[in-house]
Amino acid sequence: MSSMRNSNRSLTYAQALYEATRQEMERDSGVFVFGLGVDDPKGMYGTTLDLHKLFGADRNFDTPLSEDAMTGVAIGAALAGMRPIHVHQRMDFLLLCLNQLINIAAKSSYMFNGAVSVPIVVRGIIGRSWGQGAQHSQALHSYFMHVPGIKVVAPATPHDAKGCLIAAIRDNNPVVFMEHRMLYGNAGIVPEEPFATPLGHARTLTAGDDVTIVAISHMVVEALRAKHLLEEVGIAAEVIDPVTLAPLDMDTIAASVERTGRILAVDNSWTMCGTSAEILAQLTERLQGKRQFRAARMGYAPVPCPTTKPLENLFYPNAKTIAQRAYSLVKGNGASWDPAVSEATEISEFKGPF
Amino acid sequence: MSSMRNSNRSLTYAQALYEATRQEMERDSGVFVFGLGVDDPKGMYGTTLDLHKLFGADRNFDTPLSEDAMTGVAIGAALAGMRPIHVHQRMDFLLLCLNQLINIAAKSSYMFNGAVSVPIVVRGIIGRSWGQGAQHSQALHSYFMHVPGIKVVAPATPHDAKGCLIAAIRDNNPVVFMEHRMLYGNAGIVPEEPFATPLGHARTLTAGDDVTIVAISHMVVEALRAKHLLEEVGIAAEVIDPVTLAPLDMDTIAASVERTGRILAVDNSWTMCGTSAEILAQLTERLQGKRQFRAARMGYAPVPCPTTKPLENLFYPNAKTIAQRAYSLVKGNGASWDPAVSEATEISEFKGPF
Amino acid sequence: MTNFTDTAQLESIYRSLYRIRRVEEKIIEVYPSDAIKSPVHLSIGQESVAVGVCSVLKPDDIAFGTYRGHALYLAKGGDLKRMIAELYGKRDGSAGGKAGSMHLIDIGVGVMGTSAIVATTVPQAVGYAFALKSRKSKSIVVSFFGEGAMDEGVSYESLNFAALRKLPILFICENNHYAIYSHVRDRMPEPNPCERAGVFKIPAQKIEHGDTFKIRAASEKAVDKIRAGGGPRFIECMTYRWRDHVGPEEDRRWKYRSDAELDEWIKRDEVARIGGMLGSDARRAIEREVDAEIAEAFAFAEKSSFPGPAELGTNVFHA
Amino acid sequence: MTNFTDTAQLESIYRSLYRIRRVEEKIIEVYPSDAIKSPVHLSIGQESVAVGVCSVLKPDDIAFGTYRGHALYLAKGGDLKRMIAELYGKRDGSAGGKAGSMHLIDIGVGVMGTSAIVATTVPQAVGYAFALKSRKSKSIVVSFFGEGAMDEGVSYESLNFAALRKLPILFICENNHYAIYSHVRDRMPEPNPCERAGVFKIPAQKIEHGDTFKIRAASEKAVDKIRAGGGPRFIECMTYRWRDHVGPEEDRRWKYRSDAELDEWIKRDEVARIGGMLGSDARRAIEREVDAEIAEAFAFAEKSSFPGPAELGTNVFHA
Ligand SMILES: Cc1ncc(C[n+]2csc(CCOP(=O)(O)OP(=O)(O)O)c2C)c(N)n1
Ligand SMILES: Cc1ncc(C[n+]2csc(CCOP(=O)(O)OP(=O)(O)O)c2C)c(N)n1
Ligand SMILES: [Mg+2]
Ligand SMILES: [Mg+2]
Repeated sequence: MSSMRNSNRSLTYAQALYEATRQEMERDSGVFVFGLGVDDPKGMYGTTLDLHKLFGADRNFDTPLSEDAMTGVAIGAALAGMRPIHVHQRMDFLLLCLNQLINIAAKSSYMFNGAVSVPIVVRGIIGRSWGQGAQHSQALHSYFMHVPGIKVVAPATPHDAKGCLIAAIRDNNPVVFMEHRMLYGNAGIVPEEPFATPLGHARTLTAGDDVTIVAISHMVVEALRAKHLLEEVGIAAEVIDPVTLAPLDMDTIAASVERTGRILAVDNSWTMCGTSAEILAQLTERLQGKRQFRAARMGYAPVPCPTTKPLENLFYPNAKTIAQRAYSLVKGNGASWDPAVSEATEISEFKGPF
Repeated sequence: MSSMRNSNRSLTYAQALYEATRQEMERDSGVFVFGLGVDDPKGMYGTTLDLHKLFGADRNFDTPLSEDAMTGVAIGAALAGMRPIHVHQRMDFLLLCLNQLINIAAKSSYMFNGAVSVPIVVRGIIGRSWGQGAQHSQALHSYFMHVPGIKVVAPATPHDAKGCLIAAIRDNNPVVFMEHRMLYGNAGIVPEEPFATPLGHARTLTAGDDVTIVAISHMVVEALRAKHLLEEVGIAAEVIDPVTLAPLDMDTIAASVERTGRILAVDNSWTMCGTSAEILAQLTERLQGKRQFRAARMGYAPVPCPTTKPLENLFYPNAKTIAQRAYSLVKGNGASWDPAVSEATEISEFKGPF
Repeated sequence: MTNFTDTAQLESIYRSLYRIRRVEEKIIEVYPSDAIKSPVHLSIGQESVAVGVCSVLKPDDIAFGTYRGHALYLAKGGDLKRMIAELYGKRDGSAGGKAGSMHLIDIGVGVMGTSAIVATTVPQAVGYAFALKSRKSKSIVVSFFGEGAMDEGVSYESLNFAALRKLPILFICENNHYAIYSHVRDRMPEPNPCERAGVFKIPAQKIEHGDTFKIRAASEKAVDKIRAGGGPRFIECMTYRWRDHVGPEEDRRWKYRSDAELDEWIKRDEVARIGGMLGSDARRAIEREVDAEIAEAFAFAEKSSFPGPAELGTNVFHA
Repeated sequence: MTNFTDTAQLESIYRSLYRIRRVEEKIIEVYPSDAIKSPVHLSIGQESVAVGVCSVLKPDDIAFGTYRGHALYLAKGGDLKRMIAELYGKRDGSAGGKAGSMHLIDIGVGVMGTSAIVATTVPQAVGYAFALKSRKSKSIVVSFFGEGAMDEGVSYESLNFAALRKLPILFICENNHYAIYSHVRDRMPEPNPCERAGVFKIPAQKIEHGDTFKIRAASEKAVDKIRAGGGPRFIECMTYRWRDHVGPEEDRRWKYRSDAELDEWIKRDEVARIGGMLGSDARRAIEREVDAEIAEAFAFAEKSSFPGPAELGTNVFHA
């Protein structure tokens, strides 16, 4: 490989996932990719495109529609020392995999007292828009966070997409890797050489003293937009992306809230028993007697996801509603403000047909 | 039926479940029970014993080991106007049912805008002790709480076992009914006539001004024991049983904590993204600027459940550890105390072989 | 062709085929306007399966299907206006705009809500059949699913239980050879859905070439046996999807299947074939009527309003 | 009997059968003391399946099994001392006391961890076989499961995938007629696991009466074919559990099966039959050795200590 590398090279999130996968497949012959459609002409939004042409049909292959067994197959191959990456076009399909993931993958290392490890990566893509609706838009990270023995990563940037996927592949434990299709087109600087981003570290994306906004997956993008809106009214928001959800880097979040005295936790799922609940609970435990703080959570509206656009718009938090909620946290709960903001382009420009 | 009823009649938790089921089957010919072993000579710990002899083989029947399809069968029968009760000997097996429960049952009413309802009851029994271990001791209530469209009930007393099961059967929505095998032998006064306990109301079991202990399922019993221990050192604990977890009666809990200024949430599962997280998060949201409070959570140790008794003892909260945690909440976090207490008899006397 | 001579029935079948085809074509026409923001899985090329089977069902028989559900919804008698309004995300849609193309429902005519998760409605159909049998109803259930659903374990569990309990259900496997871009022979060591159903002692039959009359005849026989208490039956209908898996486009450019294969199936077009059996006046009368109905339905959908914010929170629970 | 004449092999088979039987009997003896606080699913009556199959396996072949795993663990060469210590919940157990009877493991001899959730190890075994094939290994995988696992959809998905990919795996269905108290004929319209495997084009064979030699012969043939790259094979071994589903007791009082059925199977006792084929000296020598080994293992387990509090948190994750 050339040593002349462009250190400012830009990749999309999808390209970063592809590159991470390809490089790890080059590095380790035990790494393989499988799942419905990974070797089809669309190659899972390009993230697995033609990998079988580079690495052979045994290392990037389509499967029958058998999510439960295929998860077991991944576990079995991992027990034999391989490093499978099992890809799901929608995270909702993981509901078919939970017996194997929760009853087996998460428990094997402990249950067999370290005699085995289960280094699998389960990629789940969150759907949104164009009428994905109730069954194609769910994010299940809190299910995996609830149970010990499984890691959860939800990168929001191309850089983290690459670094975290490499880290997940190299990790000796089951890792659920959560992607969001509205992030796929976003571009950013990504080093060409392989690198592993250590799991378990939050990123403070912007510094600010007025309010801490912790956002997850696609909500990171919306929170950053909200941060700019808030600037206009003189509010400095510290936006934190936990990146890894299990283990969750609460030290970074708690230190920020201790300073700002305000937390807005914005999840890309429902709030009830979700990640935002965990964040508030841990802050309450950690800061009691130390620092009072104001707190709010945002997430999916407490309904199944509707398909029609006007209702779907109300279902998700967005830059405007996040900014408004942060505003009222800072100014007092009565305070309201109506920033002018248009819909995020990755959403407004998304034209289906799926 | 006779009008001469013994108003002080005592039933065990298991008997109460049986009576509720039998009475509802008498009332409504659409109610039926099915699941692995429900019609076998042990009749699911007696809770379904010989119901087929009373109501026919179509209303209390064994099934193949096909949890996924059988959940779909329950939903289909419910769509046709029946009221199935699907019984699972261990809640862990529900991991096979989540595609149907989360993607279909929880969403149908909304997704079809009220055109259909899915009145199913899914009974899940939590295992514990005698080496049940990692795969036979899980409680999955937070999974169902996370997702809108499904109710969750976890009665702790024979009275609530009966009243809530009847309410669950009559409810027009999917209800996950969580039982704990360590509660089955507990006896209490249960009215003979059928009665439905409205879902969504917490019970304040003991009044106290020093600390609020919210406990779930079997932990209610341990919390009540802890309350007595705490009395010895002059601490008055208010023990609250939410009974219904979705919808969760936060008004009752928040009112109590507003008074006591202290919350100890004790779950019968892991704390991360669990019910105890939700309770702390909601208290933080509701009481901010109103009342400062001290908070702590307890639940399963953050590991899969080990089988050997010495480690299993450390895995679960118990009367002593709950009392100790409440003590340190009240006295300040450094404070410690070592109450003399023996293991709960329902645990110490439990002799397997399963 | 079969000895199918009753003109009224022939006309009714043609009307149903033509109506589905034209609805899909109208969707294709409208789609670029972005008025339909819903993933449409078109039935073009596969109309004969739903039409053949539903032509022998009674209104109170029950059908469960999939996200590729336009043909079934229409063939079973679903309300066209409400369907189009649903695709438009409008308040007058069959689910008030909350569901879109993948989740059509019209319980008044026995179309139960379809699902976007493969194979999920198969056990539900079995459960509904269990209820019908328990209640000694004369109705039956038909479960429609793609051959992809035969990859999912839940289908075997469902077939087993239906057979064990001798339930009044007809399984219709719409074998269009592909699950998205994956050919059935890449998913099964031998593509043999009938044989697979057979191990549960469910009589199974395969109908080649999407032949409407053969599908109808096989269904008629199966439905009679089922209604007489004979337990489940299984029919595999070979068929073909002309358009892309999802969306309005052709998909030759993706090269996952050969043009020759597609063209052979297009040549078999049942809409054209059966249309050709009618007198041209009769045919034109049907087409005119149907075209007018469709135009009206799209106009209705256009005019219907979007649901308002208050509707976001309704019907999460049933009272 | 088959033409099984090699005395050393006969002795080795008897040793294995007798050893399993005596371990289980010793567990029954000790159980009332509550030293074993673990749900034991005894293999008494079913020894011949694990013994027959494992007698043709190589040490680096891999076996996946179930919570009813004592026979498999021992037949495949699992460490007896660590097994008993595991049942006692002790630190020297095969899983340090964290797992108990339902989750035995000894990867050194190819016994992969067993599971308490029915059918879960079936796809894992397939995945392991996929890895072996990818790596061009000469080893094979054997997947043991009860006939109850054939009710679960995941088993069909697993068979399908194994066949599709021609994986080096032998499926052993231990058909003891019951899943807990539920007879297989109440769960399948026809109890035909072999036919079910057959639709995936997996050669399948049924062995009646728990005959050790026939199981061995069938396994030998199957394993040869598998090793030669012939893809998966399936053997259904009819067998019978003498004791209760779980726990040390007899279960006649529950009346879910007839005494006559049980007694007929007890009469077929393979341990006694094969023991009877040996000279009495040879037999007694084996039994003495085995008895001594078992006594030692239980003493070892008694003496081993319980894990300490620090072990609660170890091995949740792998470094
Ligand atoms: C359980 C599940 N897995 C995967 C998908 C993604 N998916 C949507 S449609 C489809 C193809 C299904 O093929 P088939 O059942 O043959 O129906 P067809 O589209 O051909 O009508 C797949 C894999 C899904 N929706 N549900
Ligand atoms: C998925 C699942 N469903 C139900 C159970 C409860 N259960 C434990 S053992 C058993 C019977 C299994 O029968 P079989 O597979 O024939 O094995 P056997 O016990 O006869 O050896 C059942 C139903 C379980 N452990 N896992
Ligand atoms: Mg198809
Ligand atoms: Mg069995």
